[in-house]
Amino acid sequence: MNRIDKKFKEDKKLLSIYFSAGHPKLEDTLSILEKLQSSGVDMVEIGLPFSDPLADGPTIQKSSTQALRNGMTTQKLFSQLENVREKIKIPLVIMGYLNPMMQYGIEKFCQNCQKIGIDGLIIPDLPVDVYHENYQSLFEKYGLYNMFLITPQTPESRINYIDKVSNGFIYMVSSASVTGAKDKFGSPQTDYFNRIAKMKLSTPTVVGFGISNSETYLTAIKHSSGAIIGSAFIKFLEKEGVENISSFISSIR
Amino acid sequence: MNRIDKKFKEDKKLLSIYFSAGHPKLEDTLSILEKLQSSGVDMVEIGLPFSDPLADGPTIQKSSTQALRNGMTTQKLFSQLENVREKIKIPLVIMGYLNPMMQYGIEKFCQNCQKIGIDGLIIPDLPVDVYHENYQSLFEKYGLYNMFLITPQTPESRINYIDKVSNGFIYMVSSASVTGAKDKFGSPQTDYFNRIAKMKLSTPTVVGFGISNSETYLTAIKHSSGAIIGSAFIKFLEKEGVENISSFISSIR
Amino acid sequence: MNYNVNEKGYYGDFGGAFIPEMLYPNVAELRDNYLEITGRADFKKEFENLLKVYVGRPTPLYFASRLSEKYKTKIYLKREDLCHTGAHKVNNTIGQILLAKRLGKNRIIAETGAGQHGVATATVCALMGIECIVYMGELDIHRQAPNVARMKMLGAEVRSAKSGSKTLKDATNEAIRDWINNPLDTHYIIGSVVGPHPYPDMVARFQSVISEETKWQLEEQEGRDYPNHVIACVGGGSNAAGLYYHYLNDERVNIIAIEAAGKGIDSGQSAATSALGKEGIIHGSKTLLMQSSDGQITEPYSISAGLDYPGVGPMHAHLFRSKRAEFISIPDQEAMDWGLTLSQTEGIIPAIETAHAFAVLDVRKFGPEEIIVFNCSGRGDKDLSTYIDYFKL
Amino acid sequence: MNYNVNEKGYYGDFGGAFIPEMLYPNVAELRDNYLEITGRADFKKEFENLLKVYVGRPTPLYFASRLSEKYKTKIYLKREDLCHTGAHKVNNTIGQILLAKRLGKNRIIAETGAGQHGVATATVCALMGIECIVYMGELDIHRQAPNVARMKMLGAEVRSAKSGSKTLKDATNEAIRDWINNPLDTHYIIGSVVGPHPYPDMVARFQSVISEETKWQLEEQEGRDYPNHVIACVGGGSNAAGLYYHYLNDERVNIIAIEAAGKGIDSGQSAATSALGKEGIIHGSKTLLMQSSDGQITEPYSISAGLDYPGVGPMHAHLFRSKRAEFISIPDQEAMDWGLTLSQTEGIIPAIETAHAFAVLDVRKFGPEEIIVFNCSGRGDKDLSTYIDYFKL
Ligand SMILES: Cc1ncc(COP(=O)(O)O)c(C=O)c1O
Ligand SMILES: Cc1ncc(COP(=O)(O)O)c(C=O)c1O
Repeated sequence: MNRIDKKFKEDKKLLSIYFSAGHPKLEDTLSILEKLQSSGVDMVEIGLPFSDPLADGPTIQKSSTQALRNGMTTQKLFSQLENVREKIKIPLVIMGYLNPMMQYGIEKFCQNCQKIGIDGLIIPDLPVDVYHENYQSLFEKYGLYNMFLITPQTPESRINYIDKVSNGFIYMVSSASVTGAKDKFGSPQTDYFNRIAKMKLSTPTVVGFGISNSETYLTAIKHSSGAIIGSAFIKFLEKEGVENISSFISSIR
Repeated sequence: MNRIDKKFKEDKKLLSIYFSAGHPKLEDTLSILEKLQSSGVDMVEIGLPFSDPLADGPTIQKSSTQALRNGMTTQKLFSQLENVREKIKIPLVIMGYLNPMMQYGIEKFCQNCQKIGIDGLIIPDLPVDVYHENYQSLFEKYGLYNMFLITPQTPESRINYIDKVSNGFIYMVSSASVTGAKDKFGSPQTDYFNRIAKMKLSTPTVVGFGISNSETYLTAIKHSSGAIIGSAFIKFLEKEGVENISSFISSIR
Repeated sequence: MNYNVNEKGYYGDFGGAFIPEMLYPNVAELRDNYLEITGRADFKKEFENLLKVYVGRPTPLYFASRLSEKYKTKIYLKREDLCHTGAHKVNNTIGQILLAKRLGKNRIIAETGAGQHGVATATVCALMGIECIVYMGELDIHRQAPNVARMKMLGAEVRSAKSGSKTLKDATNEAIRDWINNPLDTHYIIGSVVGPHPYPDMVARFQSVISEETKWQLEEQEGRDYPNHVIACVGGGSNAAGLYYHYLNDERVNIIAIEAAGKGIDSGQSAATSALGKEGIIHGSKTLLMQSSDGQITEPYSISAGLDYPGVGPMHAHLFRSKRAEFISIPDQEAMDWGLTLSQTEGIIPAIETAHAFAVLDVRKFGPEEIIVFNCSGRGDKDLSTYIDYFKL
Repeated sequence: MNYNVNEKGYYGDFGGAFIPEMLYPNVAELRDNYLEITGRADFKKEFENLLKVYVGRPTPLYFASRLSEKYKTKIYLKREDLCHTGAHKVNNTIGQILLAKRLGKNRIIAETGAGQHGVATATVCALMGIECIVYMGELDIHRQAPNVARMKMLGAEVRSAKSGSKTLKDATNEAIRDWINNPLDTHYIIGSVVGPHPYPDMVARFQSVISEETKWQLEEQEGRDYPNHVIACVGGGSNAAGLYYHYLNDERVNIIAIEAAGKGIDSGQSAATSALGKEGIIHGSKTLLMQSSDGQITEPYSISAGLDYPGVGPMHAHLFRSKRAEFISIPDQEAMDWGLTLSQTEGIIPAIETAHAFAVLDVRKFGPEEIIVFNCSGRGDKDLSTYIDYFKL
């Protein structure tokens, strides 16, 4: 059973963390993963940096640019992760844009993910329809889950379609926006979380985008299976460093 | 008999000098006239300065502008010349553009000229046809001659027409150009002087534009009744001052 | 009354050819040939074809709906700003270059204020492979830098006129001096309906394509070929002459001419010739001009380089004197504001010259059923830095 | 082979809509409605009328006689430089603003490189009274200052994109982010045949008026409605798409696309996508793009702000891959020289983008009986300071 599914079987709300691989320092990837696991984080999205991350806000853009400057590449990330499963047991997801994966070769990319022990991918610019038609069988061949996003504007019919194609979880974007930390969720967000909860999808939902603190985390998990923190974590990393990660996690829950 | 006609009756070639009234100093007009007369100059063109002297080269433009800055006006010039005939016996011609005369009132202008003892006018932007039709009788009423220009491009028929309308003299522009001093005349000029001489016009011709020294003066008068010096004289005045005028005149002839 | 030129080159009391004898052969050559040459079939064909395929004529007659709504009247814009090079000026330079070629000239001179006429002249010279020298006042060279750059790109030589106010009047003096010095091979392309006869009539005829098109375009859009008002800014008056031309003797059409008041008519810094001018001679033409009591020509002022000319063409002097046209003068500030208003209401950035015309909408009332045609004489690209500085955008 | 888009939004292997889910509703709304809306009679009428009375269409098809003589072939220029705002870009913005209005949008965003698309967007927004925000690379804001000034005059807000190469690619990223953040009220007017389906097809259709006119204009002038070659510069590829459109499936017509080689294809400073690009995803479209072996998008370089885009539209990728079109790349220097040559031979100062296309005349031979149509995509006013500095005029 895929580690992601196993995780959702546990009777608790998930806390997942996103960071850009290669940032702040090129070789931070493994130590960040270790700190996250030891702080009790349930899942990690490892960002494969891209030159033109058009779904991301300024914080993730900046960390991606820095990672590329530090020398991060697809091959480099795979080498860093080669033996990751010796120590890291929580589900690992690679989140990245389609183009670097295409250049690497989608099949070779999937193959490597499987070898390393990656559980799934999030590719913001790979629409569900294209995935469904062209890539699903390939992903499945290598035991990789592919997770899709939904937003407050996603029509119900499409949510149902995504629910059908999805495995792992559905990434519920908190509001129509690029990534970036928010202080609070208002009623439009909670209404939306509620609405989706009432749809009783077969795939668990995890809220992402705009989660920055314990308040937004708690609102998010009230109506979903978990939450993903990205920009707020990256900002913390830049300021407080890898060694203090556990204090960030404990501030959330 | 008009002083101009009388002058041409004398058996000698004419030397005529142009200067801008009010330049170098506002009150120089009379002393310049006296110096010119005492140096043996035969006739003087007194320039009535104009803001936009479009037939004039840089030297006369500059002297006009300076004269206007010094405060020269039509009325001022008439006051300066009020008693000019007490001392000055040589022919005096006022040379100016039409617009200031129009503003003064053409008839009043002619009247004043007569009173003072001005012998004629040269108005570069009053074409012979317009003069003939609209102004000739007025000028004649006040005993004023009006002199016209011809150039190397003036057609023979038009030269004959000008000859008919003219009195005093015909102002033979040395080459197609605005005013300004030249060092030498080439064969185009001498051919042209010759051509006009052969036409045996009833009005005497005087060469102007580009006469600057004894050489150009001598070439000019070989085929005409005289010559007018403007820019070269003004340049001299600016450099050497009113008191030395006689040395300029003696350098010419 | 007839408002066209008469056979002697006069519009009523105004016009004629008050030129130094040195220019006589050149001007006479033009006067004796312009009607014959421009009447030839081959000339007409080449002229009309270039206007079409090169200049981009017909220019649209555009119904400005947002502006019309705002001012509760029917406003059309004759889009001369869409002409190649960006203003009406090129209609005239195309005509004159074809004429110059037929007169065997191989050197062209021009004066320019806003630079539009200089660019239009440099353009047709490049098109024909003819040498081109443009005189431009030193001040204008600075305030219309983009047009100076364009002339240079087009291979023209730009000569700075440093006398007087260092603007259009002085550039014109310099061009005339050049012509005097080069009487045989050179044609002087004057850029407006000014100068000695036959220039005012010749330029007006070349620009008359504006009202010629307006007539059939109005017919198409309004079912009648004349408006209630034709409105244009007047520097020398060529864009205005072009728009008025076919309506001059049509009394159903009211003619409105807009002059530049600069810092105000009584400020001593203005170019409102009809308000301040008296009869006189400028650049070879008897007309109205701003001058001192002593007959010295005033150095005019306007924020717009194409309007700060101390005279107007003799046709306009006559339209003013005979009361055929209403003359209104608009200060810098209102003109500038209208540059912004037209940009933001209709998406058209006008030349500052052109912007003056539109300001009439705040000054004079028009009825809801009245049809107004504005001459949108040029685009504002040349004026961007003036606008930006003025509005601190 | 058919070179038009297929029903799935692909040109051969290229195209599609590789967009974040956040954009799905917006893009789907467009995709599901653009053909229906643009097919409505009222849309067509308004579109065609604005192209005529506001943009100034048809633009002339000008036979360049001096150039033709020099190169011993028959050269026509499709004069998109005469369009209102000075380039072909406005054909598309007129179309999209009418579409946006019918979709009930009240806020417009756009990206711009040379600023021409930004100006064209700001213009139609002013015309319709709709809020407008234009994203522009910080570098381009400096090198195309006149167009920044125009956008401000037109009331648009210009936002500086400071990431990456600070040029068109980055401005596009910013615009996409804005759209993600404002999915309901905002329409994104993309300025070229790039981006997710239906943009490439939609923009190509709006620009297809160029070849539609070329057909009847050639028929009028040459007695046949197709040339031997159609030639255009390719940034994203919209002016090229417009010129090729009605000839895509006409094998008698050879298609030539000109890209910017910058400082040379092998210099590392270039924008020659077909020569250097590989298949990939940029701005929501599968196409050819310049990228590192790791799939990071290259920061492109060209002296011309409108050509330094690291991709091309999917139609062009397909034309290249299928060998339907010849692709040629022209370095900065040749393009600049041609800016001057066209100015001084035909009196037309082209945009630097446009100048690239003409340089093909020095690179490839054409027969004396061959008819070539160049897309004269824009005028050079925006580039004057680059020209002046480059040539030290
Ligand atoms: C756009 C524009 N409009 C008007 C004028 C004024 O000239 P005219 O009165 O001859 O039309 C100019 C002069 O340069 C101009 O460039
Ligand atoms: C004049 C001109 N031509 C060409 C282009 C390139 O764009 P496209 O390839 O979409 O026509 C631009 C872009 O700004 C432009 O301004």
